Parts: sequence; C-alpha cells; structure tokens
Amino acid sequence: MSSISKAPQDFGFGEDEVMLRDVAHRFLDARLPTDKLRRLVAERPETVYDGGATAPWDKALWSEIVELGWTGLAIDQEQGGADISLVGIAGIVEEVGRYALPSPLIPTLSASMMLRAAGTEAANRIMTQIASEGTPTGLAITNARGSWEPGDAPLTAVADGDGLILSGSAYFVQDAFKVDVLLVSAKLGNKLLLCGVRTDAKGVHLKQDHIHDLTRDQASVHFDEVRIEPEAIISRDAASVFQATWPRLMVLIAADLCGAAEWLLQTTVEYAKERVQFDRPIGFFQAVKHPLVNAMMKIDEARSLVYHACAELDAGSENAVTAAHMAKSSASDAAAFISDRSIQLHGGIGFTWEHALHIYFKRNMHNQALMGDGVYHRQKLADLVIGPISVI
Amino acid sequence: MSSISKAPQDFGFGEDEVMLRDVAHRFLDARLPTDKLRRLVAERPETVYDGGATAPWDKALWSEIVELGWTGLAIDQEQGGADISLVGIAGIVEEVGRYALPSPLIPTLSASMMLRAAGTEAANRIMTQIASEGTPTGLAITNARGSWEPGDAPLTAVADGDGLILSGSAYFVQDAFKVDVLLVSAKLGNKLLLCGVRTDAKGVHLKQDHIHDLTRDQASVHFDEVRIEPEAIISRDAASVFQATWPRLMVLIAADLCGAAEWLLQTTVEYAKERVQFDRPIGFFQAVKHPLVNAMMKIDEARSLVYHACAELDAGSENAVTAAHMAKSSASDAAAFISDRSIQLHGGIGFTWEHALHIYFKRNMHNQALMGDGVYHRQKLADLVIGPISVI
Amino acid sequence: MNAPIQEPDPNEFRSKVRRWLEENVPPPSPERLPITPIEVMTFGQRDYLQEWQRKCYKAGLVGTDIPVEYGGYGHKGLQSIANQEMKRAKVPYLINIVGLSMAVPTILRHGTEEQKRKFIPGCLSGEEIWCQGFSEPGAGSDLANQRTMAKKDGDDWILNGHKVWTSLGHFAKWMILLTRTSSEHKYEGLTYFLCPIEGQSGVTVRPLVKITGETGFNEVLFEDARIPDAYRLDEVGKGWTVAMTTLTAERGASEGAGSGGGAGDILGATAKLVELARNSWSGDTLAADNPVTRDAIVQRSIAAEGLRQSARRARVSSLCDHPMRLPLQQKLAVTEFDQENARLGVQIAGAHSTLYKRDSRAPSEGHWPLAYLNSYGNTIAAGTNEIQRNILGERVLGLPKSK
Amino acid sequence: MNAPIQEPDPNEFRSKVRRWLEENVPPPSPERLPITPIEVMTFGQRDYLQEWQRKCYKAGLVGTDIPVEYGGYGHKGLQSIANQEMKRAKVPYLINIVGLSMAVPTILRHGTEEQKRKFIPGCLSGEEIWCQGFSEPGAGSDLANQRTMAKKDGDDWILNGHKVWTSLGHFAKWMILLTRTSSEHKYEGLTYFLCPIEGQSGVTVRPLVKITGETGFNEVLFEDARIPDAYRLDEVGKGWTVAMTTLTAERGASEGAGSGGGAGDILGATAKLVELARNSWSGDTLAADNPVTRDAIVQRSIAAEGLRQSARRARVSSLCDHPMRLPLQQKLAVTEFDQENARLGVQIAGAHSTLYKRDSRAPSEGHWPLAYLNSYGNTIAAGTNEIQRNILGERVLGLPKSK
Repeated sequence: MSSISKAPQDFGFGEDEVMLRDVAHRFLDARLPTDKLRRLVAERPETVYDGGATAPWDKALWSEIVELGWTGLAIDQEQGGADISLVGIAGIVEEVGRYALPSPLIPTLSASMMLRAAGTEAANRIMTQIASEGTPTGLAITNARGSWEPGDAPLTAVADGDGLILSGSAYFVQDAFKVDVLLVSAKLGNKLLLCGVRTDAKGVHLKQDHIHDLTRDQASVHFDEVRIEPEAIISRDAASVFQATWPRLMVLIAADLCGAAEWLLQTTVEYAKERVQFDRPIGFFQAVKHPLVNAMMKIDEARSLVYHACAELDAGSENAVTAAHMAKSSASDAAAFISDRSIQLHGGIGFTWEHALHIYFKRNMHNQALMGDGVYHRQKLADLVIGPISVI
Repeated sequence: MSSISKAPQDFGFGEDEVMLRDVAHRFLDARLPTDKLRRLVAERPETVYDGGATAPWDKALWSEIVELGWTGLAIDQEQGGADISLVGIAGIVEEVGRYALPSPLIPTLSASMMLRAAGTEAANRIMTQIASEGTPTGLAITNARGSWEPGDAPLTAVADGDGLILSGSAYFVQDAFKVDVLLVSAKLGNKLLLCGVRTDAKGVHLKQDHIHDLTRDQASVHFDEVRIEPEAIISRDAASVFQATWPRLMVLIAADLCGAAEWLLQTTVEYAKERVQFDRPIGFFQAVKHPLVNAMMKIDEARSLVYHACAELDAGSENAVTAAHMAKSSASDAAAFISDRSIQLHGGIGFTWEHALHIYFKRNMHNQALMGDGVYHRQKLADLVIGPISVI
Repeated sequence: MNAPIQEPDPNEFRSKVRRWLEENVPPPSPERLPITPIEVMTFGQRDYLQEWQRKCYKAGLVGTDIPVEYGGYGHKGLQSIANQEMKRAKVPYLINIVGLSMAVPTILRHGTEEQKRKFIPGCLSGEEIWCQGFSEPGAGSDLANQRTMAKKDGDDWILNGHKVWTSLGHFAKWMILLTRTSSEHKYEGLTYFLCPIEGQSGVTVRPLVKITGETGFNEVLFEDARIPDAYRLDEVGKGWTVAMTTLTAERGASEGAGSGGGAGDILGATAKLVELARNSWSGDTLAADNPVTRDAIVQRSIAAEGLRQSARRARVSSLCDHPMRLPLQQKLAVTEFDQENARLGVQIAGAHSTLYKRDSRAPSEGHWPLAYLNSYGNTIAAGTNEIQRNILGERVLGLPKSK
Repeated sequence: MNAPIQEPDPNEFRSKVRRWLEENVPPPSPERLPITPIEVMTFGQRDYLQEWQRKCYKAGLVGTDIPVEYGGYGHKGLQSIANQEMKRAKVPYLINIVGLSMAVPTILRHGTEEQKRKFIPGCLSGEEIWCQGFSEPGAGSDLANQRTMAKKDGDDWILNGHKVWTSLGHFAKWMILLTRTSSEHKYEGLTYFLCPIEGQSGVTVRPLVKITGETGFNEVLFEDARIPDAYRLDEVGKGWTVAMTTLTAERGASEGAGSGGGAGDILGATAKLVELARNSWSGDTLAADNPVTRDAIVQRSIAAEGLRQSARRARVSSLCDHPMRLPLQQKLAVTEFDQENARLGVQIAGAHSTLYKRDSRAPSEGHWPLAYLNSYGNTIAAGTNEIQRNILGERVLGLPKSK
C-alpha cells in the first residue's frame, strides 16, 4: 500500500495501539471513576478558588502510570522508552481526557517529544530518566503574552564559560508544581536554545497562577540568573526542534479535548434518557436531541482529524502541519460546543458544583486556549491553504 | 424630549407614517397578492432563465404607484415631492419587500435622495420630473468589480467646452431596463462628478445581465463618448453627495429585506400549522418551531436597527453611519437565515418552481449582495466601533 | 431634595428623575457587586444595596405607579421612565428584584386588600426581601410538576418539600411559593402562598454552590413548616393561574414596580470587549487588530444595539406586529446576549482566559470565565431558553404546543 | 485491456483499478454535467453517462462484490476499493445511482432468486435505469403515510396514486415503489414493488420544475396501472421492512454495488472556493485577502478533510464507538457540507453572485447560486435533514423517538 499512500493504513492504529488504548481505558475506569475524580479535585471549592491551593492530584495513581510505561511512550527504546506511534499515544490521551486525569502526563509526553527531536546527549539523559523513573517533566517556553509562537522564547541567555546564565520569566507553564524538570527556551542573541532545568534549582522561582481548571496547575516561572551547565543544554538549534514538535503538542491537546468531549456527550445523552419533563424523557425533544447529534458530528470530525494528523506525523508527511492545525481547531470547537450544550441541557443540576460537568467544562476551556484556539489555527491554515495575504 | 435625545421619539414614526405604511400595505395586498406576483414574474422559467428576457413588471401598477406619490417621497415640496421622513419611507419599502414588488421604486428613491443631497439646479429639474411625472430613475455608479465603494466611479469624463464627454462602463445597474434616466458617476481627473443621462441618449448602450432574481433586472451600461450638456451635470462634488446618501441607500435595501423576511417567516409559520407529518402539524416539532423563533428574533433585531438608522439619519446624528451599517448587516443576515429555513422547512413543495418561496429567496440573495453583505458592513463597523487596525 | 418626586408630566418627571440621579450618585460599593441582583452573596453587598433601594424608594423612583394605599406613589406610566433613567445613569440595581418584578404584580392581581396593604410597602422600600419558590429538584422546566405539599390543618397549612435555585433565599423574609394541595389534578392541584422564610421553624435555607465555586443561590427545605391560611394567595387550586401571572411579569411583559440600573448596560458590554481586545494577543497580533476577532466583536455590538432599539420599539405599538412579540423575547435575547459576550471575552483573552478571579494577571479580575460560567444560570433559570423558544413559538407565532 | 479486472488481492485490485482508470479516462462530456446524478436532465447527458457506466461495469468496477449469477464479479470487499479509486480519479459518476445504491441491496436481501437474476444485471450495466417511488405530495418525511394504493386483481395489482420527487424518472425503466395495500395498519399496510415505468399504460411521468428553473425531477402518476404479482418484492404487508433496507443502504450504511466518481470530490470543493476568492472583491480588497473570508474558507476545508477522514475511519472498527455512528451521518454531513460551501461561494462572489447561469460575467458560469439553490434538493430529499438528526439521535445515541 505504501506506493499508494504515504500515511499508514487504518491511520496506523493496529493491534498494539488498540491494546494500549483498551488497557488505558480499563485502568482509568477502575482507578478514576467520575465520583473519585470529583472527590479528588472538587470536594470543596474554597480550597482551590478561595484558599488558593494548587489543584490536588493522586500521586499514587501517577506511580502506577509510570509503571504502566506511559511516560516512555514517546521515547526511543535505546533510552528505555516504548517508542509508540503518535496515533497510539493519541488513543491513550483520549482516555486521559475522558477521565479528566490530573497529572503531568501531557507535559511529560510533550517534553519527551521535544527531547527526541533534539536527539542530543543531554536530551538522551533526560529521556532515560523520564522513561525509567517517570520523572515528570514540563515546558517553560511561553512568554507573558501567551503568544504560542515557537520563536517567542520567554527567557534570555548569556554565555558563561561553557555554560549559560538564564534570566527572565516563562508564563503559562503547565503543571509546574507537579514536574521536577523544565525544558526552557531562551534566546542567545538571535539563536534559540533549549535547556533542562530542575524546578528546585537555585534562582528558579515558581509563582502559582489562579486558574479555573481544577485538573491541573499553572505557574509563571522566574529565572533569577540561573546557571546552566553545558551538559544541560539540550539544543542550540531549538527552532528546528520546535518546528518538528509543535504539531505533535497540538495533537496531544486535541486528543485530550476529544476524550473529554465524548465524556460530556455520553453523560448528557444518559441524562436526557432519564430526566423526565412534561411526562417524557427530555431526549424526546428535538431541542435536546438535535444539539446532541450536532455535538456528536463535531466530535467525530475532530476525532477523525486527530487520527489523520497523527498518521501524517507518524509518516513524516509534508501535509502533517496542516493536518495538526486542523485537528486542534476542530477539537477546540467541538469541545466548546458540547461543553456549552451539556451544561444547558442538564438544566439546574448542571449548574451546581456537585455535578462533575463543570470539571470537564473548565478543563476544556483551558485546553481550547492552550497552544491556540480555533481562530488562531485557522489563521495559520489560511496561509497554508489559500496562501499568504498579498501585499499590494 | 429633544433635550434628552437627538433622535425623534418613537423613531419619528408618527401618525402620518403609520397612515402611509398602512395605505401601502392595503394597496399592495389588493394589487399584488402572492398568486398574482407568481403569475407575473414566475409563470414559466424558460422565458427569463433560458429565453433571456428581462423580468416582467406591471406598468399599470407602476402608474398607480406614481399617482400615490411614492416617487416623490424623498423629494422636497418645492420640487413637488412629499418630503417624508426616512422612517416613513422605510415603512413603505418594507411593504414593497413584503410583496416583492418588481418596480424601479427603490432606484428612483435612491436617485432622488442623491439629487436632493446635490441640491443643484440640475438636480432640482430631475427631481421635479420624478415627483410630478414619476420618471423612473436609476443609478450607474458601480464599477466592474462591484466594489460598493462610493469613490470607485465606473466612468471617466473629459471636459468638452462647458460640458463633458463620458466614456467607460457602469455595472450592476439596477432595473436599468425600467428607468428612463440614470445618475452616472464619473471621474474628471481626481474629482468625482454626478451627471444625469437618459438611457436612450446617443452612445448609451444597455447590456442585460442574466440574474437569478425574478423581480428586477440588472445591466451593464456602456458609454461610448456620451456628450453631457452643462445643465445635466448634477454635481461637481459628488464625493460629499455620496457620503450623505450612501447610508440611506443601505437602509432602503435593509427595509426591503426586512419586509421580504417577514413574509417568508409568516408563510412558513402558516405552513407549519397546516402541514401534518407523523400525525401532528410540523410546527409541533422543535426542529421546526425553534428555527422559526430564531428567525423572528433576527428579523426583529433587523427591523429595530432599520428604524433606528432612519431616525438617526432623519435627525442628522453623527451616529447615523454606524446605525446604517448595522441595519444592512443585520437585515442581510436575518433575511439569509429565514430564506434558508423557509425552503428547508417547507420540504419538497418549497423546492418547486410553483411555490412562491423561491421568488423571495432570490430577491433576498440579490439584496444581500447589493451595497455589501454582512461581512462587508461589519468590516466598516469595526473601524468605527474599535478603530482602525494599527499599523506596526 | 428629600421629598419624593411627585410630578405627573412624563417629560418633567424624566428630567427630575435624571437630576435626582445625578445629584444622588451612590458611593462605590465597599464590596465588588455581582452582575445581577440574584447573584448577591454577602451581607455587606446586601446592606449596601438595601440602602440604595430605600433611597430610590424615598425619592419616588420605586413603586411610582403603585397605588398610594399600598405604599406607592399612585402615578400612571411613570415607572418605565424611572426604570429607563436608572439604567441610563448606570446606578446599582435594586436588590429586591424578585419582590418588585414578580411578587408585587402577582399580589396586585390576585391578593386581597389586606394582603396588598401588608406585603407591598416593605417590598418597595426593600426592607423585606423576597425570594421565589417555584423550582424543585425534580420539576425543572415543567413547572406544573410540583411536589412540595401543603396540607390544611385547621386554619393553618403544613408544608413539606424541597425548593432549589432560590436566589436571595439567605436574605429573604418572604417567598412566593407554589405548592401542591391535591395530587389528583396536575394543574388544578396547585396553590400559591406568600410564605414567611426568615426565622420560621421547619424552614431551612441552605446555600448551594454554583459551578463558579460561589454560592448565591440556595435550596430551601420545608419540614412540617406551619403557616396561617391568611398567607394563601388567591383560591386553593388556583396556583397555576397565579404562577402564570408571576412568570408573565418576570418575562418582561410588565414594567413591574421598579428595576434599577446595572443589568441594562448593554452597550457597555461591548465596550468591555473592545477594551479586552486592545490588551490581548492572538499569536503576535493584538486581538483588536485581528479581523476575525473584530468581526466577532462587531457582531456583539450589532446585537447590543439591536436589543436597545428593540426595547425602544416595544413602546411604539405601530411598529410591533404583535404586542407580546418583543416583550416575550426579552429573557431569551438578553441572557443569550450576555452568554455570547462572555464566551467571546474568554476567546479573546487567549492564554489569559485560563486565569480566574484572584489572579493578578487575569484580565478584568477574571471577569470573563466567571461571567461565562455564571451566564448559564440565566439561560437555565426561570424557564430554560428551550422553554422560552417554545413559549415564543406558541404564544407569538401561534404554533402548536410542543408538550 | 477489455477483460474485467479479476483480482482477489485487495492491494493488487486497487493498483489494477487505478491503472485502468488512468488508461480509460473518458472523453469530456459534450454537455456540462450537473453536480450529482439525480440532477441529470437531458438525453445527451444520459447517453454519455450510460456509456461510462457500461464501460466501468465491463471493467469489473461495478458489481464487483455481486454474485456472478446475478451479473456481478463475485468478489468480497473489493467494491469499496473500486469506489474509492473512482472518486480519487475524479471520473464521472455512475448514472444508475438509485439502482446501484438502493435497488440492488434491497433486491439482494428481499428478492426471490428469479427476481435477482432478472433485475440486477441490467442495473449493474446501466442499461436499465431505476428511479425511486417513495415520496408523495402528502407524505413528505413521514414515509409510512403512503397513499398510493395497490389493489389485488387476480394475479395482477392495480396501482393508483401520485409520486413526487422522482429523480431520473424520465429515463427510468423501473421504479422501486412503496404502496399501500391496506388502510387498516399504518406500517403493516405497506407493500413494496419493482414496478415497470417506461412505456407502461396508466403510468405518466411528468417533469417538475425546480426552484432553479430546471427540471430533473418528476412526478409520476399511476392511474389504474396494472402490474403482475411477480413484481412484488417480499410479502404483502412487508413494505415497511423492505423500505428500511433501501434507506439504510441509501444512507451510506452499505457500499452498495458501485458509486462512481464525481460526488466524492470533497477536497476539490474547497479548492473551487479558493479560486473564486482569488477573483472576487469585497470592497477594495480581494476576497482571498479578506481574513474573515479566509477564516470561512478554512472552516470549509477543515470540514472537507473531516469528511474524508471520517470516511476513512469508518473502515477502522477499533476507532468507531458504534458501527452505525459514522455511516448514518453520511447523508446529513455531505448534504450540509455542500450547502455550506455553496452558500459561502455566493457570499464570496459579492456583487457577482447576482449573476446566474448563461451570464458571461458570472463566476464559474453561475455555479454558485445554482449550486446553492440545488443544495436544498439534497437536504430535503430522502428524509429531510431534520429526520436524519432524529435517526442519529435515536439509532446511535439511543434517545427516545421524537415521533
């Protein structure tokens, strides 16, 4: 078939991928049912929203995840990883979204994709740690504007012997309080660097953001003349690392959105079958039924585009960037739609803290913005599909 | 009240305006019921679409309209007009839209507004003709792109003694085969001129457009070195004439759209009450009921904005341009929505030529494009509401 | 000027109200106020707003059209002018919204002379705050599906049941309460009460937590609560009819007894979006320079002007095809307008939309995600917007009932 | 290469089909073809398309999975490959779409051995064109509300009634026909026939004019038309069950017996929009440079890729939660996709959207308004899209029936 299509058959979703996804589903279904999730992250609103604590997570569950090998999914076998195709990873991440898992998994997967693209000794060392010890690792690559442009490094570096001194602040650092290591992008002159820094290193200060999402934390990270040893410099050509990795990062979030959207759809469908109004289950009414059908169709579009993007990325196709932008745009919009309808169609009960809907609603709202929303990605796509705006 | 608001109370829609509107309604209801309209313009599709004839219109009806004084509505009493407020005119034009009247009324009203803004001797002469004899008059002010920008005059003029020679072509000339006189915009160097030209003048050639709308005709008008006498030059500063008139032209089309949209709404509502499917009138089903409610709300927004724009224009408010853009944008989108839903909700019968729906659908499609659609007007509004895009 | 405005001429009345509002700008609230009165949470907010309502009442801006014998000022057609001016002046809203817009019109229509004299004055002055007891956990939009039982016991009624979605319940002295007095007939088995809440034995008010993490609405439990028959409104079994009066009043079909400012700031809503866009980024572009965002903002500003002009048109009968066509759209149009605005604000804020209240970098102190979440309260409460569309389709367009 | 492709290995089969299609590019049609086969109007178009179907059939691209005894090639799972390749090669569609996608699957499931041998071969080759007689003026989406009566008369049936929306009726030799044989039971009173049309006495085919001004669909009148009982499909009173087979096949749940190219050119649709935008103006800006238009075009291109990838995913069962979830979306998704595209095309064309076919300045020969008007044929026919949403909500999501 390779003569006919560059992308793998069935999106490359073969027996191994099915098995991994099904294991993930059963594992999370057993270990993080909705009730438990609610008790874990939304027991009392005051703690997080008024007390200002970071969102809680289940470290024991994380240890099990590490044992299952999920942290090494995107890492080569030489570094102790499992080297699974992106479509296989997407299948697992969809489950992560479906159960709204609070964990540093997505940052860690994102970081390992970046490290793999860098391919340096320094990168290999960190990957080995992630794969074998499950070291949670995150990214500090975004500036104060939250611009999502890979070139907009938040920090500046100056040479210091063989090493570097980093200064400045990175923003919108995901799950910063869960990770031990951060990959940090910095500008040295007009060159883009990527370095590995421990969150407890000297001069590194984390400042917690107050966010609405209850399933993760976010911080700004301030670098007060942080010394980077030469062996911690992951790449001196981070621009090409980012170019290779960015579409994968988008797809991970898109997959999470798809999983969460499907949970909202199914939960609302079940409610519409049971809830009786005017002597009928409300799912009888087209004002309930049709929006749910529309949501299903949007989710299906997004899922198909996620698998497509994965397959294109796995095949190294030149169409991969386009496909990834499409996946993130579609998934953001599909999730936004069902988030909205699920609260509305649940009526009063959906507006209360005690129902789990809002946990997903907020996770989705966060993920929609992360790495750019639909409008942002469509603007990128316009340049690819239509060509740049002509300058007269 | 004038100390409190510059715009008139009740949008200036007083007893006179109510009376005029009600007369228009009764007149058109008696003289152009849907059946008659259908027989007039849509008896056989071949004539217009395949034979290439211009859309038929009822000249006897037009004579009655002239007798009713509608051609003089926007003309000062000194020139024999009735000098009605714009909101009063909008009330009548809504009825014109509701009955999808094929006539040169809207071009003639548009032309008289331009002539009044010019206020010259030449303008007064034509206005007198329009008011007393009902001379149908149109506009030839649009270039081949159909750009709707008032500055984009389609023709060029060169001085010829006291007069001018006009050359070039005007496009998208509405009801060109119904009018006797055209107001023509031309560039003389970097100045914008407005002239009056008879459609049967030497060197003027009309070429019919094949359009989908069955209730009007459209043409390109070619000027082959047409001599303009000095007394036919309406304005040598047409830029300011256009600036004053353009918002009024938009509002006229918006009012027509509102009337046609309301007809589509009511026609579809009646059908939904009668048509039985699954043992119930289809209006029982929310998939029918809710879109009709949404259409009603969009139409109501558009109507309110049309009256508002009229009142602001009548009051000479500086907010008038904003209000007119809003009215045209809202009316275009409201009409598009009910056009779409009316065909869909009528099912099979709505897809046939013999039902009158398509006459309105096509008139709306035409009016949506005329003077710019929603996207176009919102772009203008963005500059007014948000300010121009900053150049970095 | 401490005497109430007693001026029958509408234009003069408007001018005087305007002047009074200019001269009596209230001090800023010591605590930030929520967007609508039904979200008022703290006693500090309550005290501030109660004082403001008292002042407006004393000035003749509340109860303007209510007969003098019930504590009003006995005018005709002036309340709507006072309401318009309060909105225009952007003064705080009146806290006793349930009392003014629902209880008063209902009592006026269905109450005895005694009830009118007893209940209306405290409602107008804001001294006695009212809440609404219609919603139940199992009833939702199907209002007739009431399960709170009222049983006759001598001259008293014994109440048992569970009401939810009770805004202002934690401040309320009274509740307009719909109960079931017979389980034989769905509609004819309902009876309406003016029920004491504060300090009543057998009545428990418990705050519910919203999806925002805030309280502000409540559940109210009745456990063998006893109230005298004198608090029954209209006849036994007439509860459905009475409730319809309440809902018609609430849905904007009536000018009520006063409404206050705040909530009507429709044009201000889009100005806030512009402000946000001027400080937010989409990639390397300022959101205010992004044409797609600009188009979306302009759509909101068209909708805002449409709402404003439709409110104006609703008062010009010759420009309205059907007398209820615009008034019945009010709830639907305004709540979806607010929701769309908030949704767009979240979108424009981009990465910063992740930040919530209390975050120092959150745009407008975290207003956008908070307003977006809260907007569902209004698209759900008082008849979900799906039900509103049924009502419009049936009552205005005359389509057959969907139920 | 005139022999049919007889290659059981899917990959090999695909390669051979692809090669055949490369080597057998049909000549351009002497007349412009409509977008879908059901709009085919003229005999010239018909002859051209009938010849193309005959050629594809001879090559083994049609009837690939149909048993040899019924005129097919007896393979398994190869038809979908042939369909994909025909789409990919953008060859013309197969004209006998009603026969291939509806009649053949239905006859295969419900027909007698004799019926299968009689009807299927001519359908595959395209020699005998089929039309569908389900819709009636009074029935609309309520398929069970049939009024065309079939009365038993000896070994014959006498037909009386009125069918509408009969695409291809003016070319058809046969019709799949749903009739009422008993007025006592709504569903059990229906019977299904394979009914001769061409040259039948008592059968009148009359073209209906569409909103575009074109014909292409018809009404068919039965006035005491007589057909033998041998043309009844399945038992008397089983018409509803048989019709459900037809509709399931039509709604894309089955690969059918062949589908041809053309209609599947989803990505080409957005390329056309880009082309249009590069030649249209919005004010003084090229539409292709207007960011709001660009956003709208990109939305269409995302939808296009989504449709393409969902079609691909539908064949990977491990990535589909419910086997009918994607197939049953097909009709709804594709018809609304086409409609949205056409609507956007009209919008982009701006002033030029006023121009219709035959105007020399009309973009794409007036394609956009024509396609937009025609798009309603597809969102209405074969169960309106409202009904499609009910079907999806009920059969896939398991929600209670709306009827």
